[in-house]
Amino acid sequence: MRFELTADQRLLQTATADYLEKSAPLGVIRALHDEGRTFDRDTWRRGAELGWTSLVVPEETGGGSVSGEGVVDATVIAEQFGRGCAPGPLAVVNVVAAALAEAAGADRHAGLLGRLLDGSMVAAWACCAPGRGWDPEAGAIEARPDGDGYVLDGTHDGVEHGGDADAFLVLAHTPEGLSQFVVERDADGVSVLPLESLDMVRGFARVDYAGVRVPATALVGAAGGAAAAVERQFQLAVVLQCAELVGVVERVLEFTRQWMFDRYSFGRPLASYQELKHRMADMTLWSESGQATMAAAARAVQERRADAGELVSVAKSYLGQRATDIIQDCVQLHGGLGVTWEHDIHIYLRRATVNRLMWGTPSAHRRRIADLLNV
Amino acid sequence: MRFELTADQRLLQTATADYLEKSAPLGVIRALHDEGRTFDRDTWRRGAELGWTSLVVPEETGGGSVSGEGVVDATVIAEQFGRGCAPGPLAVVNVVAAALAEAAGADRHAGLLGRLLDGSMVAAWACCAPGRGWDPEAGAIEARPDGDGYVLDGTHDGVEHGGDADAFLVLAHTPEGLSQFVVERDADGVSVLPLESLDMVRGFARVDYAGVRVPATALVGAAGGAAAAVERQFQLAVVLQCAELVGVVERVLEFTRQWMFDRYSFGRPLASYQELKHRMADMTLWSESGQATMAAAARAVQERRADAGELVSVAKSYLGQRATDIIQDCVQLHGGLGVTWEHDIHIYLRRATVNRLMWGTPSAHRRRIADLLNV
Amino acid sequence: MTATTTAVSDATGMESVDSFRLRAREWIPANLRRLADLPADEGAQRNVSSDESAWQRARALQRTLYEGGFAGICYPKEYGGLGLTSAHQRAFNEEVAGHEMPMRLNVPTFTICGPTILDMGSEEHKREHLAAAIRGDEVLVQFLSEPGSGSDLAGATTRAERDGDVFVLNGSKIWSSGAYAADYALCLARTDWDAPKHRGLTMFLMKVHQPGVHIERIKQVNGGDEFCQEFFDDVVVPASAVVGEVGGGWAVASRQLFHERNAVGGGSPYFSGARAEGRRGTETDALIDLVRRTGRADDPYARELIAEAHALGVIHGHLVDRVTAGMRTQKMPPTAGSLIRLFHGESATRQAEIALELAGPAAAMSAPDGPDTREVGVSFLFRQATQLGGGSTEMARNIISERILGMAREYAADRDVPFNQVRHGR
Amino acid sequence: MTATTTAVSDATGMESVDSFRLRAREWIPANLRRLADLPADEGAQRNVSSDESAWQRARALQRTLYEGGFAGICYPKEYGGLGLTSAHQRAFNEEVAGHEMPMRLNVPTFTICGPTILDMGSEEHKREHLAAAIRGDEVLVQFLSEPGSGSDLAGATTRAERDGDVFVLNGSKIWSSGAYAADYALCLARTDWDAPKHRGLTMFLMKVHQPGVHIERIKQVNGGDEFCQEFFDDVVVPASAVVGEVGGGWAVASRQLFHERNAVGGGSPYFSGARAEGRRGTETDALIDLVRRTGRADDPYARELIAEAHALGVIHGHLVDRVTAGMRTQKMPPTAGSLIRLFHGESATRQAEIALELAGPAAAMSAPDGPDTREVGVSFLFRQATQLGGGSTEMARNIISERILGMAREYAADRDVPFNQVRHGR
Repeated sequence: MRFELTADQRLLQTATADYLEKSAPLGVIRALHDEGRTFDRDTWRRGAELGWTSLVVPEETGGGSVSGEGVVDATVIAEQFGRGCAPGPLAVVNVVAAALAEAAGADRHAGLLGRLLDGSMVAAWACCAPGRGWDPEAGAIEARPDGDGYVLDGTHDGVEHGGDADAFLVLAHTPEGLSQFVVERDADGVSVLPLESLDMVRGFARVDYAGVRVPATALVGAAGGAAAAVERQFQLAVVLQCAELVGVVERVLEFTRQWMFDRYSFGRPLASYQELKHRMADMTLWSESGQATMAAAARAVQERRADAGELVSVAKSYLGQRATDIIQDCVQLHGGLGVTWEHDIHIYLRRATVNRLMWGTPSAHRRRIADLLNV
Repeated sequence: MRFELTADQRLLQTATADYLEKSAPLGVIRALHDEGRTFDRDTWRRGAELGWTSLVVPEETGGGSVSGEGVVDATVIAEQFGRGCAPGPLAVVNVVAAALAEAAGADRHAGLLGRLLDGSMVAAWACCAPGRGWDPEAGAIEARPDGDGYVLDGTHDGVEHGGDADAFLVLAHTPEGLSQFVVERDADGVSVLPLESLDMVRGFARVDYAGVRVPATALVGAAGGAAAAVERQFQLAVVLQCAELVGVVERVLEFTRQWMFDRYSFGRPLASYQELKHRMADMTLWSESGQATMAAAARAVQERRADAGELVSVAKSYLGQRATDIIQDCVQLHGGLGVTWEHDIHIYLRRATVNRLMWGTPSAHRRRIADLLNV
Repeated sequence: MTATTTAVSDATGMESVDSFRLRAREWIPANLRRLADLPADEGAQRNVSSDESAWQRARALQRTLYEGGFAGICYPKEYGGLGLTSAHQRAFNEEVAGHEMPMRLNVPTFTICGPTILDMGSEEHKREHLAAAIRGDEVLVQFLSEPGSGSDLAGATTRAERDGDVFVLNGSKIWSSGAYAADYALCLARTDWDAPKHRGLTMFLMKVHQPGVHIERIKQVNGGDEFCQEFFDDVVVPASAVVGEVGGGWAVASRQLFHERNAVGGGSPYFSGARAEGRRGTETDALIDLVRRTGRADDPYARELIAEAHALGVIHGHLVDRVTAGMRTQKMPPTAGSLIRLFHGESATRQAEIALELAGPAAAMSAPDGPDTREVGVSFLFRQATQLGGGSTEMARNIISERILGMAREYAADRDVPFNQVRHGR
Repeated sequence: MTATTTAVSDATGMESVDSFRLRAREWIPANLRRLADLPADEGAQRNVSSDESAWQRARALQRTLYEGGFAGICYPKEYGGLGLTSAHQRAFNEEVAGHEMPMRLNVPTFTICGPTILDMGSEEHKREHLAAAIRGDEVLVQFLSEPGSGSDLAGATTRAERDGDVFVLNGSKIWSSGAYAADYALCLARTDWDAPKHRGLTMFLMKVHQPGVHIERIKQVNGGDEFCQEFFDDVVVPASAVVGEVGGGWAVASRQLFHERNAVGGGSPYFSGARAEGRRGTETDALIDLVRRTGRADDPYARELIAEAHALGVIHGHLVDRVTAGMRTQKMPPTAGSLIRLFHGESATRQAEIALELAGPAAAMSAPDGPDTREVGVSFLFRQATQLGGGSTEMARNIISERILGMAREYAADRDVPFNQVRHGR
């Protein structure tokens, strides 16, 4: 539960929760999965009308938060996505939209930005080297200047919702340094291979660039000047992921607690067994601590504070581990049912596991913290 | 509890237990600590008569096991040492005695060996670089050939019972490679600094060698040929340490279990609380597993099997961690009393903690396992 | 075809372990295929395959073993076995490593149902069903758990009503592994609703496929669908199917649980085939492959994780040896199998966690053209199964604290209460 | 000497936080020594020192704060405090970081005993004792635990018998921190042995040093000897010392426990001085120093451990903020302080483990001529104190599951039973 939301934020929260419950209950998610689909475009478009895509984009470029604190607003949405294991490219569209809106010369990309904001298009952020986690230096492909443009060669892996993207924000090295380009899905030389995902509906893809020619106007911001923006985008992706984990855990603990009251063993409800009670106490503590650290990280990212990078990694290193710890123990409390396909808990466990692994594992974030502390 | 001891081994076990109970109960250990002493020479000498020093030394060089399996016999003693947190240089004297007895040209050191076996002298193994754990390459000091002997320069740290030793088995590099020398405590250039120990009575020392001249006859085995002997000595030290940990844990679990039956809270014995019962179940499992893996390691060392190094590290990586886990949780079960000086449990915790840290931490042993697995 | 090496027997007429081992060493390569030579998709070795043909293959393999004189090694001769010792079985298990075996018949047929029938069944049950199982003609299954009762197996509400020479069963059972492919089941049902719960139960050795039995397969998170749920609608079972006494079903179930703990923990003498514990198994090699693939083989943290996972496997083997010896010499009570069961659950869970950690992002996805790295993630999703199947680790901790350490029994609201007055949840 | 900056007040007459902060910022450096400037052996800042002079120093510092107008910030004006809010206290705590403060007066005097007297004491208790404490004239202590009862505080067997205008106390209390240096104690005693245990208790605010009170100090594993055990032999206490009602002592003790949970967890508004949680504290720096000394600063495993320890400290601060906000807005129950208490115990334990792991062999010994690396080992030996002092983590888990999650209360064999019929162990 979030304690200090404004009235507008509560409205956003309720509207999102209601809409997700109606448009994408777990049955719909199972159906999408069975059909090999990741999300429904119409549902997404109407979500965009609720504000899903525009919160972290300034008003002057077509966005708008509900509270003046767009990052915090976005975490409110992400938490609801977590509660429902909702389908849809929430994190990546927000990250790319923020990147386009905040870059110098943003009007070059006003068209794409507008269509991201209204939900009619989807973009993904392609930034990881094959088989590797988050590491922007290693993840940047090669962009070779050629005439008045660039030629891109290389491969990105683990591109979140890459299979659905109409365009990519592509991390690349130009001679000037770390840079980002907008590359259309349909550009010559781009090939996209959807991967089989552990999540029910959150897709990942491999994107290959074989001599992809882009004009200089495809640059997002200045050539070679992307490092700070990339760090900012990463922080945003991680904090949204953490908010989603908070929602996942909250929901799983809710129904597990209820189960413990309803289920009897040896003539007593599970909720009367001290050892199980203590485990629930621990899990409640971890959940509350996770909420606390996610909220602190969101505020730091919102305020672009110097310690935002550290706090985001603190939150992810904790939540990435604790979320799966909690859900696995809730599986255990459900007994054999907990490992069946029919029971919903695995849908939450999938989402939490994927979130643990992507955008930096807990271990990777601990290493980032050590770096930031100058150990 | 050990299941498959021979009648002779059971006799050795009982004799040692009885003698330790009489000669070195915890009150005596507290008194030794208050006086700044590590052990009593007379007690040790009589212990030697029970076989404490001679089990891993072949009969032809003055030793003798009780079962034909000297290493296993020695772990029976070490376990009893653990049960009583007993004083005395058990591991190091056995290691040095074995090293002297097994080296080529052993009769060069027959005098020292004899006095180790009869308990009238004590020797320590000096082999670790200051501030570092087990790493024979880094731990070997320099031995420079000089005339018909060598000159030793350097420092060893963490020398177990170094403050009590009449002689040292010193690990050194000669131009031929890894070598070992016997160096008298009183030799010119040797200085010994006793360190303040975390254990009540197990002392450690720093040994400095400033141009210490030794004859070639001080060599144990051939110059440059010590690597295999050093590995064997290490295995022996670790397996004795593991056996001691097994004894420590067994004893602590015994009195903690009794405490849980005797102590009432809210009108019920602690032993009736499910959460505490389950913790005792876990600790019992860890203790049993520790006993199992120690016994397997002891047998492998006894039989000089190729996997002895791996099994010793498996045992230490497990017991080093689990022993302190168990005792700390037993401290918790004792409540406030558990952190008082008056309660005996800290004496066991000290021994277990020191054993966790010395002769390779659990982490260091995991790295050894990975090396042995050729990861 | 029997082995040509001559059996060497001791004074009691029992063949020595060494002789038996040598005969096995000769017979195995001539009669069993090497696992390395199996087609990759056959999967007969892996218990997850629910293919009907895999069951047929297992029966055929069992028949081969029987004909070769290597089936039912620890079962008495009078019931179709060889009447040898666990040392013989161990020797065989060592020799057969790397060869195709009917692994899926170990649990529950040979390690749980068989020994229970041996302990508690009638002479007729033993002669008929044990021999058939050893020949590969019969597969057994447990109808023990119920949808509403979880760990509380004695809380069964499946109803068996006497009607002359027969009983009529109604109710439902769940978590019966491989029921669809089995022939006979040990089924626990309530015959007396006025007695306290443990005293109103009866065990039946019933035919699985018969009128009134409907079987549904349960899909699991890892894609497996070995587990089944059965629905009984006026199923007729003869009185001769009662195992032990009417009203004495809990005594039979307790033996089942005892054998199950041993089986799950790896301490059963009736388990035939190579064991993974205690040796550098495929698990460690798989982890090493994984870090090489992800380029982390030099990372000290990754190396420590591999060593930890490996050590747990090695220690598992040591613990099995210790507990087996402890029970054999009666220095440990028969409930000590719970120690092995608990270690197994805890270590398998930790190993799944370590594999996930080592795989990193690769565990979240697989490319159609690459290795199935997502498999590590799927194993992680399914990991609690190792703490649930064969009795939960919670029950193991209860048993260890209460039966081994002698601590107070947990309060049971249904103790000594007529069963029809006990409260139930969902 | 008061600050020269003028106080700026709001409409209600309360000074604004910013104004208060600015005054503090000016006053602190002029009146309090910087910790960095203290002689190393003074140790007044560290609560482990049991030197009588450390207590005298704390009283003197409290007097300085009082004279400067920065004492009892959240205590009501009528009892000698400033009547300000927790936001003021927080601002002061931030400003005073790095300066010498009477830290040992926080627990229990200001964060536990004071608030309990405020909640439950008579007007006379409040006027007399709170004001004296805020002036630095009085140190308070808790006489709550007993040798035989552990976490079961309501199981007290110290006896108080009415004799006209006085009560006569016999029995023993334990774990009273700093009792030897304290002036008054909140002492829980049994006045009715026929009532069930919670209903027969009475709380007394008694003089510590008086005839019949014998105090022994308890040496702890880390060398500290702050904790005491008291023995009462016909100690005479006036009836006016009763806090709350005769027979209503458990209500008073419950408030004490509530305040204690907040204090231990770091959520008390009465805590004055810099908090370690939520900032890169000296703990993280100490770990970094440690790995540099042992040459492991580049080891990824060591680096992860440091990050983990650091993260726990940071998250502790976040949790305190969240729970404080939750309780303030009544979205969390008052028992939510148990969450903070539990986090503190668990994280401090883990941090002690990490420090040991990072120190390695260095934690087992210290050279007389080097840094005291053995100190890390000693902290490890003492680490469970963080899971015991101020209510065990087991009790915190009971409270969280029962009071926050609404799960069934643990069975208590002594509930509703006349206390003289309850079974006791040792």
